[in-house]
Amino acid sequence: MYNYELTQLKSPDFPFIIIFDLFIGGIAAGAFLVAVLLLAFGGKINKAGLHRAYYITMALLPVYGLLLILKLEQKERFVNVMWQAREGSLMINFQSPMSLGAWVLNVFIVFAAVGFLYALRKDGMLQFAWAEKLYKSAVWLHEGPAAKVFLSLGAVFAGWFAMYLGVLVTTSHLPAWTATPFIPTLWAFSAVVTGVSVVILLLVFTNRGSKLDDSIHRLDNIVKSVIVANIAMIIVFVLALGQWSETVTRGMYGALLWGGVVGAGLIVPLLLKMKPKLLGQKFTLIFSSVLVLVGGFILRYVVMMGPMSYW
Amino acid sequence: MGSNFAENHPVAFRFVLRARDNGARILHVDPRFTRTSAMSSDYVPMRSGTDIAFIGALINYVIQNDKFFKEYVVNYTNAPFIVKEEYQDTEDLEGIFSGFDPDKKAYDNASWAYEREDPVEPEGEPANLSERLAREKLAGRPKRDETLQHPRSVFQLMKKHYSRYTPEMVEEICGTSKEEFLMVAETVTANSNPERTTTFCYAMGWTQHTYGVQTIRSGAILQGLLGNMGRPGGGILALRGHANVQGATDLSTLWNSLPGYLDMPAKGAAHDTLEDFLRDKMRPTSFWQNYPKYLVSILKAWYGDAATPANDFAYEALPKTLGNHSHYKMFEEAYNGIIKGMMVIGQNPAVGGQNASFHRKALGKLDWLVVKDPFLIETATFWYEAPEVKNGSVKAEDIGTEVFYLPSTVFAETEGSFTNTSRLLQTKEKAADPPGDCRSDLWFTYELGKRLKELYKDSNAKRDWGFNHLTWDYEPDVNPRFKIQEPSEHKIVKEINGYDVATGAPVAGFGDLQDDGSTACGCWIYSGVLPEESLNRAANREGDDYQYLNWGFAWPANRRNLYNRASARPDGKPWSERKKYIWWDAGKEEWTGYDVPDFAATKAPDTPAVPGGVGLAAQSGKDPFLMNPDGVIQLFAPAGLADGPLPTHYEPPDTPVSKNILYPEQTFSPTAVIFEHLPNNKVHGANNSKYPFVITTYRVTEHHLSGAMTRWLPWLAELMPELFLEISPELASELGVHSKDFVTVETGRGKIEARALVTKRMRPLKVEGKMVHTVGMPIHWGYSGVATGSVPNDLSAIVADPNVYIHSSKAFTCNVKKGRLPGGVV
Amino acid sequence: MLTRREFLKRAGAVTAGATIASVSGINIKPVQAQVSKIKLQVKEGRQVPSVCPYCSVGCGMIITESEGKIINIEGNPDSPLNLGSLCPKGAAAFQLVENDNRPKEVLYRAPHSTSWETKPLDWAMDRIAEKVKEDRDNSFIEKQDGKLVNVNPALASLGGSTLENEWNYIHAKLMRGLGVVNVENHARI
Amino acid sequence: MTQIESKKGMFIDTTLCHGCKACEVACKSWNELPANSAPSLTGNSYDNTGKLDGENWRHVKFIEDISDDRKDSRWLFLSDSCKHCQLAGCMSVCPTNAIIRTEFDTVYIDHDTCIGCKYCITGCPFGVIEIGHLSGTAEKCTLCYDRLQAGQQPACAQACPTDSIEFGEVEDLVTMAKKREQYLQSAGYGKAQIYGDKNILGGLNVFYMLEDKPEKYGLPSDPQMPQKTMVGGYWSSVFSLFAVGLVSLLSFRSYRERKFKEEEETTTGA
Repeated sequence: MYNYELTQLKSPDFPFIIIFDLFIGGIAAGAFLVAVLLLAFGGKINKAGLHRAYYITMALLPVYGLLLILKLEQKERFVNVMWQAREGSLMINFQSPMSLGAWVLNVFIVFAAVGFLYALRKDGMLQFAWAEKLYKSAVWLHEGPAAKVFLSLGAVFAGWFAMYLGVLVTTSHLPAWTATPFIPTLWAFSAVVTGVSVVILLLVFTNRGSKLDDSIHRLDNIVKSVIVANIAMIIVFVLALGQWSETVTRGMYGALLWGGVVGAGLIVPLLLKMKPKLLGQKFTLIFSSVLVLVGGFILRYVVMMGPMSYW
Repeated sequence: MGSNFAENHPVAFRFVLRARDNGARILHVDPRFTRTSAMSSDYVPMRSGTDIAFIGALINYVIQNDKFFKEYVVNYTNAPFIVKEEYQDTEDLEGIFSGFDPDKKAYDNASWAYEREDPVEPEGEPANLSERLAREKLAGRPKRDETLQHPRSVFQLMKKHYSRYTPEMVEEICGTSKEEFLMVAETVTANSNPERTTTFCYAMGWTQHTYGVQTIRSGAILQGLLGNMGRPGGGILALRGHANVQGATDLSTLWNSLPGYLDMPAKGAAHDTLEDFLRDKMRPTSFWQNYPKYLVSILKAWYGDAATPANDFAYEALPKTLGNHSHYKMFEEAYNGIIKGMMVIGQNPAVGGQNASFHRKALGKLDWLVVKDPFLIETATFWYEAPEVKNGSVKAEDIGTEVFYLPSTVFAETEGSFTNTSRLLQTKEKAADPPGDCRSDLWFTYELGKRLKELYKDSNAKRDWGFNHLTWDYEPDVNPRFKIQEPSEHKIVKEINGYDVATGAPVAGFGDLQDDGSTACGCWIYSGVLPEESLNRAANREGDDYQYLNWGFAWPANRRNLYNRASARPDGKPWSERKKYIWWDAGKEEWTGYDVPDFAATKAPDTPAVPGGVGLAAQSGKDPFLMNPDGVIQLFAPAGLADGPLPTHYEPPDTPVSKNILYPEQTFSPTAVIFEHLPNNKVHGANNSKYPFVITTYRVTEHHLSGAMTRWLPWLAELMPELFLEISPELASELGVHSKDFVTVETGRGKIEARALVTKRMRPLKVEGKMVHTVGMPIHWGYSGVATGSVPNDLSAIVADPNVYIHSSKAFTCNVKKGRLPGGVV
Repeated sequence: MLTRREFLKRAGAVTAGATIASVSGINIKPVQAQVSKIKLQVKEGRQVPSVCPYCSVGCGMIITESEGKIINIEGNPDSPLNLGSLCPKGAAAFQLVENDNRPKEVLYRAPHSTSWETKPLDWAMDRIAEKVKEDRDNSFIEKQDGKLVNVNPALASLGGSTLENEWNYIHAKLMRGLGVVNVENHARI
Repeated sequence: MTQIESKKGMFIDTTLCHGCKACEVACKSWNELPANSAPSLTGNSYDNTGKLDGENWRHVKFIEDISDDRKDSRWLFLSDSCKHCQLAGCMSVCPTNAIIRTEFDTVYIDHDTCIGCKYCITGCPFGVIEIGHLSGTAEKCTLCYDRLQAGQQPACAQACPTDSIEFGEVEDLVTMAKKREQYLQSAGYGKAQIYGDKNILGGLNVFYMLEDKPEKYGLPSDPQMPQKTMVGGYWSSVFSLFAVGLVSLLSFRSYRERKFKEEEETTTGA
């Protein structure tokens, strides 16, 4: 006989856009985070081309913002997240990850802009006269005495931004999301992997005269190690779910998770990267990075849509 | 018992719950576990249609274990009366009473009369017509044996009649276990004494059988024996279904009665002249002795000055009934083409009537049909939306009825008054004008009357004399607030209340009505609602805590609890301090209490009955039941009933058992009216293997009867969107059916589909050694409106009770199969 | 007894709340502790006492009317029968009044036709009156089996339990006046 | 600063509720909520509403608790709606502060501020909120905020025929409920219990008298705030980011050592 669910929990039915939202946000954060860390603590290595990561972040952030607005029911009111018309005051609610996340996003955009200016100056593009002072300060921030402080701050906010998207989902009552604290970690690892893969792709395509081979190989190395972490994290996540693991491992979602994400999205690129000779250096890089991106997208899909459609 | 209080009268159920929380025991005896059972202290299952067996066993239990209220029974009931020798009980004649005429299938009740002393000659001249007629019909006082030992006393006859209604018999017939029955018996008897009272709430569960009236009488007899009648928290509460079914019965849009429960003159009886009619209807030893006053007053109200003593107050203008014109006879005559035109106002017979498909055939045979309702109900759309038209077996072109659909107002757009189930008149005011061409039904009838007056105005044929002299002036008192004016409610209420012909002033109550034509009164029981020109007591709105006497007006004379004289001992003192209600105030020499005394205000309890007296004089100070002859409860009814003086258990026309265990020869009620000659109206008889399951039809809170006022409202349609059949899991597994699957339900009369609702609230009962499944289906659905579905009333047969022709839809049999109707109900 | 909002409160909300913390630009108090106030519009109208049209308990109702339109129907707290409460049917009575399923014109179906036509009200009333007279004149029975009966068997009237006392009285009077014996209502089905 | 003027709430006594759904209809009638355009039977006893959502702010649950031999048969009813919790999960996760605490201590969604992010839907432990099709913003029972301002009681409390829904000051209701609980336990309702006193989310302003344990009615016996795993989420992700940073740097550095070695070998080897 049909009877009422234990807690009549509601799936929020977030629109499908949220998957793209999380994916693009992850890439922007991941690329920026790794680039900034390497610039700050990379030591004497050849940092050629790393600044190009800023282009990715600067390109993707506006898309992320747009998607964020599109997934609202009342799209024209998105400004309410920052400004409270009723109370006539700035809106900050520490208990709400989304409210906090909005401010983190704003700060992160500032860092991204500075990074972007620095990258333009390094590549000598779009040198407007009137913005000369801005470029100088961007360079000073990146290479001056406070560089380490500025860059590490950038890393913190980039990391927080990548993570807030996960905490947002954890602070809910949908059993699968709230049963474990690991979704933010999943998003962070996936952000780094996908972010760095995009940077690799950018550098590969703009690598004239193999000046950037060195940076590419170093980034490729990072991807390899973080892929291992990613696989471990997914396994831990599914085990930690316990009785709710069914929400992400049943039927299609199970196939997508194990086959798509772990298999094609992580293990295959890892193996390819181990044996670059197999398909040729350049092609391996491109192909494995694309696979990683696809894996990252499917991961978001499974972890979001699985639990929501369970009820 | 026989009702579903919580679901069909949810707001009144608040007081039942309040009683429960003050320690009262609520017992719900019903074939189904309903929301009422959920809230009751105990639920007792029984097979549908076996109420008389159950209550008969309670009566037997009360008598055998000497638990009746002795002082009450000896003084206030006709238990001590002695019945004539010729009377023979069902026990002697194997299931029928004496005086049964097999081919006419009716009783002659001569043999049921009392043995009477010889009559005493009253002195003096009769003061008026009523007294003269009463004296002619005066018979001696019935003989009594206060010790209740006399073998032919009513008490002993009842003892013999119910002797075989034992708890074991209940288990056999009703399927209720012995323990459950004994629990009910002990609870009821324990709570019926001077200190405590028990009440029975009944509705269609008791009435809708071929022995409906007798079921109610069995409740009355039990309550009489237990001394609960006329006492606070006692009596029998009829949970009537419609907002104004009580008012419609009182003011009588019923075939056999004039307003105030006076009878229509009948061709078959000796009713040629007014005096013949009054002599036939005269009850010398009861309040009905005033019958002539009330009839003459009606004729004066209807025919005004044209009604004079010379022309018998225009008595001959009244039509005489040619036979039985109840609902089913009416549709039979429509089907046979006798009735040419029909006006259906605020009713929905196309799905509400039993064997509804026959009703639709009858509607199709009419020349013209007027349907007046706020919505386009099934009765108006039968010619193009009925299932038989949709599946092609009937073509719209073949239906020749000219149909007028007139949209009507809803309750908020008209003024007027309703009478609720406890006889309380309450007025309502008009809030706003109706939209478009919607007009009130009052407007329709008044305008139709005016137009007909216009058409007949220059005819002086004898047949039109009556109509031409009908008083018909209810011109609206214009209310500037509204654009659409209604006929004047005040003029109508004044005519109903009655007025002195000479002065035109309203009478204070029915006590002032005369039979010499000096007063006019439309309905004597309502008299007193307009004591002065400007005081409409039905509009009173001051509530107080206990009996709220000045909220609305309860007929008769604002008495809230009828026969409340019985709430006091014969000597006038209350039975107990706790159940004090009405008592004799020796100081002021009058009856007082919490309610308007239902007794002559200054008649002391010890006044003896005047020998040879008429009307109330023939009743002593300790006879509370004024309307009954001799002022006592009629445990044994010598007259007035067509199917026997004492309720007897018979099986419903469709029954799963093979025979009536109590009276094998008389399995069915011998006087039940079976309409065999109507098209596909066959009954299934006993133990018909084609139709093994018992089915009962009922209502749910969210809808109202045929759904005409609820299925068009989206808020209610979504609460109960589709027709469902409640099935026990045991039956569901037998049929391989799950909840929400479609099932078809079939009887000899029709086949419909519904969705299964598998629930453990339905339970198979062990009857006659085999498990009998019961299924249940609400009746609200039809083929028009927001929520549509099959018409449940297509399943039941038109079989009726001989007294009031109410049908039997609470217990019949059917067959249930998985799957949809071939065409499906579109 | 107040009633229906004039317009959905979404449009009508007039923001009047102000918290001190907000003046300093950022309202840092935890959300749980903040209290705000939003003034909502509630429409008032003439209150008309009425009685519920559904079952026979006779619950008291208050209908609120404003500018000729009924805007809300609730239980009447003064009525001792229901003390302001209602059952689901009574509570939905507003939709009995405001309901676009309610036809607004007279519909007429000619014999054997397959569709409705709309007709003016007066035309329908006149035609019904003529049909009543025509049938009555054709089949009136003055005497039967030698007895004076004055019966018009051709007309039948059904209905009454859902309608007011005043209608029941004058309708029974009109029917008896025309000699109609086929008069019934829900009481017995 | 607006203060809480009075703590209004409702005490819903399920032992008096007989499942008539007057509250559902009265709520729809007052708030002009549209009906389900294509309703169908849910097959769960007489409950055809199914759940609370944007258009159904009140939903009567029907629980048939009947043994196979029908010896003990019970039919429980519960009129479910927003509980107006002291610690409101929805209010805590709302990014725009659209869900406010009113001067009557009730939880109210300000429809002019709500951006429809649907985040409060999963924030509520009882699943009470959903997006209204008409307004496009989050919708739930408002405890008839407009009627309270006009000094009236909520439409459902007024319509309830058996006074199962009792409206009033929360303290008075709690004392009344305690008295009622003692009476019920002595009158044979052994498992009668109050649901929603202080230990559940700081006390529910709309609390219940149940005839059995909360699970029987589909109510969580120990509902939590949604933030219960938020802190864990932050910590686990901070740890993971630190690990990622370390891993990437290590792998970055190890690449460099190997590179230097190769250069030395080539220079020395050549």
